[in-house]
Amino acid sequence: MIVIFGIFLLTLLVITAIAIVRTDNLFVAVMLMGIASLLIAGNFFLLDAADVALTEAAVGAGISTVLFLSALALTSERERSKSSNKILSFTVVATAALVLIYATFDKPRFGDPQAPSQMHVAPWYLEKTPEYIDIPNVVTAVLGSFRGYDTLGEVFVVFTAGIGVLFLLGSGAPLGSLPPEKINEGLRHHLIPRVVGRVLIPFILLFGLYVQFHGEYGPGGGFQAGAIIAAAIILFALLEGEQRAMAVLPTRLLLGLMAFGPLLYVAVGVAGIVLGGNFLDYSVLSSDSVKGQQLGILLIEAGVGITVTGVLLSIFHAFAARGR
Amino acid sequence: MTTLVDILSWVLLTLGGLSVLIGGIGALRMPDLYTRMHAASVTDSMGTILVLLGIMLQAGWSLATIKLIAILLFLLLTGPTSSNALASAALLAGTRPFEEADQDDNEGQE
Amino acid sequence: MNALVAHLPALQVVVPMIVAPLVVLLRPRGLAWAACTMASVLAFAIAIQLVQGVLAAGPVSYLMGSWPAPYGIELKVDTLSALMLLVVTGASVFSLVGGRQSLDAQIDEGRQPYFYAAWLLALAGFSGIVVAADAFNIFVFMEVSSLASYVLIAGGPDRRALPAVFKYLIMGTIGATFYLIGVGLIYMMTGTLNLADMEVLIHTVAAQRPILAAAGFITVGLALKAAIFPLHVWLPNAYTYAPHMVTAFLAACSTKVSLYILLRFDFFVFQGNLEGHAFQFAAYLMPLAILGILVGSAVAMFEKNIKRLLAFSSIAQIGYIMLGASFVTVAGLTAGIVHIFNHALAKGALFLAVALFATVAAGLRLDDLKGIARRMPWTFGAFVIAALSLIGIPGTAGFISKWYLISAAMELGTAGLPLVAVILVSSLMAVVYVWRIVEAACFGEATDEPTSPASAPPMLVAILWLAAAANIYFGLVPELPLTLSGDAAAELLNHLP
Amino acid sequence: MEILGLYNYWVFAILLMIGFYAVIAKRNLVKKLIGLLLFQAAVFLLYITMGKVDGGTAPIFSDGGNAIFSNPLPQVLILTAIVVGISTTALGLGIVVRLKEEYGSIEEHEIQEIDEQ
Amino acid sequence: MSAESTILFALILPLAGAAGIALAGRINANLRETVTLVTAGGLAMLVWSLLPSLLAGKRPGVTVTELMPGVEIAFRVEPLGMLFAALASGLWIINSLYSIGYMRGNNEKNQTRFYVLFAVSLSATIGVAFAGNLITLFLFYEILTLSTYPLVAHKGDEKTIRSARVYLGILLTTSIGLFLPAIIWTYAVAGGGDFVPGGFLAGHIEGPAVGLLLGLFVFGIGKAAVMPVHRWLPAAMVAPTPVSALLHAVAVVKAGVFTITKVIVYVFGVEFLFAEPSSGWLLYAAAFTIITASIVALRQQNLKRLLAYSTIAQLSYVVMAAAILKPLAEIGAAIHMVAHAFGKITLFFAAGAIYVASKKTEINQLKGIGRRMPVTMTAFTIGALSMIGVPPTGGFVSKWYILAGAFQDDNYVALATIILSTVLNAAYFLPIIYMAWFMREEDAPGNEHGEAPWPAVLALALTALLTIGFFFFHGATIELERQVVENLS
Repeated sequence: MIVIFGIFLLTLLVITAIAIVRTDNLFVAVMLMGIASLLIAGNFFLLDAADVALTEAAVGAGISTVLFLSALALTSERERSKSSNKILSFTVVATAALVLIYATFDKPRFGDPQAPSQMHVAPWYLEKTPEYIDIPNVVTAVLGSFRGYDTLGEVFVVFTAGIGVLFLLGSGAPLGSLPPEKINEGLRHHLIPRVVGRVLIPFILLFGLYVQFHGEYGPGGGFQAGAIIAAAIILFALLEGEQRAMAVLPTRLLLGLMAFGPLLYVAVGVAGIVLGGNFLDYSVLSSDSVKGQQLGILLIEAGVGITVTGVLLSIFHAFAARGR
Repeated sequence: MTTLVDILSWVLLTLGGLSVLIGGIGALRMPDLYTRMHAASVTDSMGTILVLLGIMLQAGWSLATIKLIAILLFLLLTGPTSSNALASAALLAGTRPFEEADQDDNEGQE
Repeated sequence: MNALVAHLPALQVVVPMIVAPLVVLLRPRGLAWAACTMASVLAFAIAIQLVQGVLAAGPVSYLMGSWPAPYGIELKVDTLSALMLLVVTGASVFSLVGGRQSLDAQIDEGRQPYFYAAWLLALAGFSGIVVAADAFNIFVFMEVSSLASYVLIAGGPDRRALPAVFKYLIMGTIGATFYLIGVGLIYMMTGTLNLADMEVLIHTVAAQRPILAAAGFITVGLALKAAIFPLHVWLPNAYTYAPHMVTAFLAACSTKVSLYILLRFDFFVFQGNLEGHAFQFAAYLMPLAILGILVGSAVAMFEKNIKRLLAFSSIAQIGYIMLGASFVTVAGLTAGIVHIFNHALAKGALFLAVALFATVAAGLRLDDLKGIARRMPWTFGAFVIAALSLIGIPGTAGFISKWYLISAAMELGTAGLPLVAVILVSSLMAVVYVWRIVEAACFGEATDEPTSPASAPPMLVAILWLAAAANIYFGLVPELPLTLSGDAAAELLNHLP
Repeated sequence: MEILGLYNYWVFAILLMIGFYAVIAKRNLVKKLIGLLLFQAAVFLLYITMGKVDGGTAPIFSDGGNAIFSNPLPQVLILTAIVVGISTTALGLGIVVRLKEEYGSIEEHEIQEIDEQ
Repeated sequence: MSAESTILFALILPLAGAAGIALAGRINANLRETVTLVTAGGLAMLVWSLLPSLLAGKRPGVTVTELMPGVEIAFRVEPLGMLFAALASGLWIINSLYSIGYMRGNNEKNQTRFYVLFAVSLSATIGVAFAGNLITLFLFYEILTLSTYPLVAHKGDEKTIRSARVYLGILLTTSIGLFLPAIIWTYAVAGGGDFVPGGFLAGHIEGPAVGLLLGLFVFGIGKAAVMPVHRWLPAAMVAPTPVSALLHAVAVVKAGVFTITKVIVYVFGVEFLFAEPSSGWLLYAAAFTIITASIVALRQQNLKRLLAYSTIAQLSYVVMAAAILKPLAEIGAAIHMVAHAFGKITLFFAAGAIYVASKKTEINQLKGIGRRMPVTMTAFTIGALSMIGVPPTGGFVSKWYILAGAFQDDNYVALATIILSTVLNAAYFLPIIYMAWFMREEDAPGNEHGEAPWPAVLALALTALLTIGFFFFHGATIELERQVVENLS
């Protein structure tokens, strides 16, 4: 049953991908890309990667689509030129693929519990997580603590992207500086979406917080939560007009969030040093090392969430401001 | 009892799947956007409701059911809203409803 | 203080990371610059500390979150990484301290906080790569540094910076993704991400195909990022249209960091594990290196724009480094690694000088530079010194690497003679392209009066002369880079049982 | 189950090729970025596939007491990789917007032509 | 002050002088030229003060720094280098004197740059002379090339720059392309490059390789202008006359032949080369250069070009003498450097003086010029005679020793070459002298001119006297140089 479902998803995925490359309408391509992300997410779910599936859905289908659309609104919807130097491209791509196929000859059997990748470090995580950190979600444990340094880097990648977009596009005109006719009304005159949106947005925010703080127990964590919360506020901006959204979260504040998240994360790491451990060593945060670990993970997840929310909203505003 | 529930749920699931299929076919076959949306709405109203009900019966009384109910509520809220937004957007964009007379130029309309 | 010494490897990365978000919030003019400079000076100090530590007590290892390797992430600083840290942080300090005015002129004030934050993130990224001992962690910091570099380059005043940086972004991401595929394949076969652990475990892997494929993907991906010859297309424009100080900074360290990863993987992970690795290394990389040297120099000989000219010469110099490595001998590796250091010195100084020219000259085409030597004799003097170092005239740092490269080639016996010829020919090409600049600057009559009355910032001149002096100093007293690179080369080759 | 595994690898290879092709061959910058996303998504698939264990479940301890878990590590890596990918895309889109403003085009060759004159 | 510190001071003084000149140039010309002369004098005193200890058989040396294991920057004074240094530093005084007259006479531009670089190139020359090993020598050899390039290109117009490019191109190409590999090869086989009396390559390398290595050296040292790497010398004729004097007499070409002699004596070792047949070609190459250059000189109309080709020929005298590989010949080589320096500098000063006074550059314009510029032409005559080798001039002494060396080895090729070239020299110098003195000046006396400015005249008179003087008082030089070869034969 699972097998059929998986094959079904994957086939759809390939078809979608081909369609994406073939269409010359970028709008359609972006939409299809969102669908492809959903399909991949579903596939990840089949492969027991709940967290990844959630993230892929939130990012691929949600955030990246929004970003692409707001970019397309500023550029153009049609792809004017056909692809160039096909032969060269094909040869390059084919070589890469051939190398991969060559590689797959010796690869271990799919799902083989004896495969080296399952034998070496992975069991250690599964075995030690209850002892050292004692939270159900091993992914969160590895992400937050065992490989917390990678996550720190990830946060800074997001941060870099944020300041990059702000550097390129500017952080948008501050509130009130615009003439009234420029004010973006959003869908304020369309009753139904507005009412429904008002009903929904609180729930979405709630769900975001749930994902944020439930990350230790189920799928989820700072990044997904940040994406969801940002999505809620973007929805608000679409419905009520950007200015109101900015009134709620002014750009300076967003900038503050953007900077505060990484700082919080690094601060937790430095606290480890100050309290006599290594960098990012949460055990020393509390007298009981397990409690310390949990506290640390909670804090850094908060840092991640704040960063992502701030960055995504700043990017959205930067794009939107460019449209005026 | 359980068999009864099973049968019932299977019936619901099948009906749901059927209406999803119909909705899909309609979305492909209908001549213009509005009619297509009309057909598609079968999917996200009828189809979803039936399927979710069917799954609920499978799940019995548990946390899953609560979640399913929540999902159902949200779908019932969002589905019509999005259709409405889409339709009004199309109207703003100047897409005219379909008439026999100008079938040809509306053929290719997506 | 002593308590902190143990944490230096982490602090090397963390210090710029802490300052970067703060910089974003700094509005008042110049404050961002000051904070950024302070941070990189601090990083430089840490790097020096680490170098001393490594020379005194051998490699330093650091366990992130005090989780044991390979389960947690390990940082390791050996002589090679110490040398790289010196180059990276040094380049940042030099370009920042000297570059204030030049950057003020090229980046408008409102955007400066973001710019300096990006600068610090690039610094953090490079340092992070250099100290990391974990394959995936290298990927993460590679992305931090890459994204930051894109931002920095996009800061260029000329709109042509944008297509250049977009190309860089595409190719850089492809490179990073290739690297990711390679790491994935290795992980599939070994189940670890820690480099040292990988090396041990790859021995035990019976099936070599995925490992070979991984080697291919990693090499190609990093070659893309390091602009090794056929994959260099992103580099010239990126360097040409970036802000001058960014060019100075990146030219000194960015591609070299990718080369550094390449060396690490090829010698620590693959070498001794793949059959005929040395042969493959020589067979595939040496021709590319030679082509890169010749083509890069040849194009540079005919370039009109001085920044492009120097960019192409960079491609040739990267070829030297690869050539040295592709000998797979201690002498060759020493030559390659010491050239990483020396070329950073020379190129950095050259681009600093270019920045100074830009403050006075109308443009950066050779015609715009006519008679610049009379207008700014001091800058020009330093420029010539650095250029001689680039050519490899004795008494300059460049000569040391050339000398080692040639004697390494001679070690190969008769097979080495063609290589010696290549090196000498390319040196002569370097003479040609350098001398085109010198002639234009010395004897060309200034076509137009200085369009910008702005005078050269004295601080930058001072820094430039410091760099030029370093070129001379390390040409006459090269113990430090030689010891470091010699040890590193020995370590790279002989660490296997 | 094995068939699904093989199929996963095939799809990984195919997706990789499609995305990579789009990146190289397409001259529309937005299309290039979309191709880049596909390209990376393929790699994600590779990682997640290698982490699957027969009869395993998501590595989350539950009262159910299922002893077999799939490998958490690749999932962690991919979580990070996804974030990195979206960040790169965001930056790329920012550059595209600026390009459109400066050159009035988002087609690679058109921009080149504008620069050449 | 100890000999070691003297060596270092001799290197630093010209540089300090250069800085001083640069500063003084901001103030005024007189001060600048005073500084120049003072520096030159000081340098000469420093260098000559080393002479006694050398004659006493000492070999003072100093190591500055170690570049790489076995590769040092080191200095060691020995008779050959001492001779060269003494010559260069001495002639610098006279040359500066002359420069002042010349540069003012044609009020050239960028005079400060000129004097600064002149000082720098002198420092480089001293470095070459006192170098204790191949790398040090190479280092200063390159500095000399680079610092003289702007001097050659002084005028700065298109044509000049093109010629200057030839100058730099050939010298750098040969040095980096051939000289450097030769050096690295030497270090590779012998594990070091310190100059040792009697050479150190014996036993490290044999067979045809010796000839090849020798070839790399000889043609790599482009400054010696052994054909076919002589093209830069005529090209450099575009330079102002004092620079030509510097190139031909004081520093550059002398550095070339000096280096070759030094390599033959202190790297290969005379006996080693003599025993090694594959090195014989050098003699023939030198002989060929002598004859060809002399024949080319015959057909020159421009005075300075003629002098240039004569220089090429005379340089190969030194190379050939060294290549005869006999003690007397080595001495001949050494003192021919001196003799030729005196003679050739006189000739160039004269040519320059003529140019300054009358703007004449072609030979056929010189008819009857002797009456207008008697002192200059007398000096010119003396220089020419020295080139030919007529007593009582320095040229005779050196030729005598070279011939003697050739007889030691019954080397008939060398003998024939010398005799033939002497005839040729006479054939292209005597007509000029004849024209100058005995023919009547034909062009209407449109430009009434007398002698050049007095410093120039004084300078060339001095060098002419030196040329004569060297004929009578060359004992000290012989004494010094005998030490070079006393350990052989």
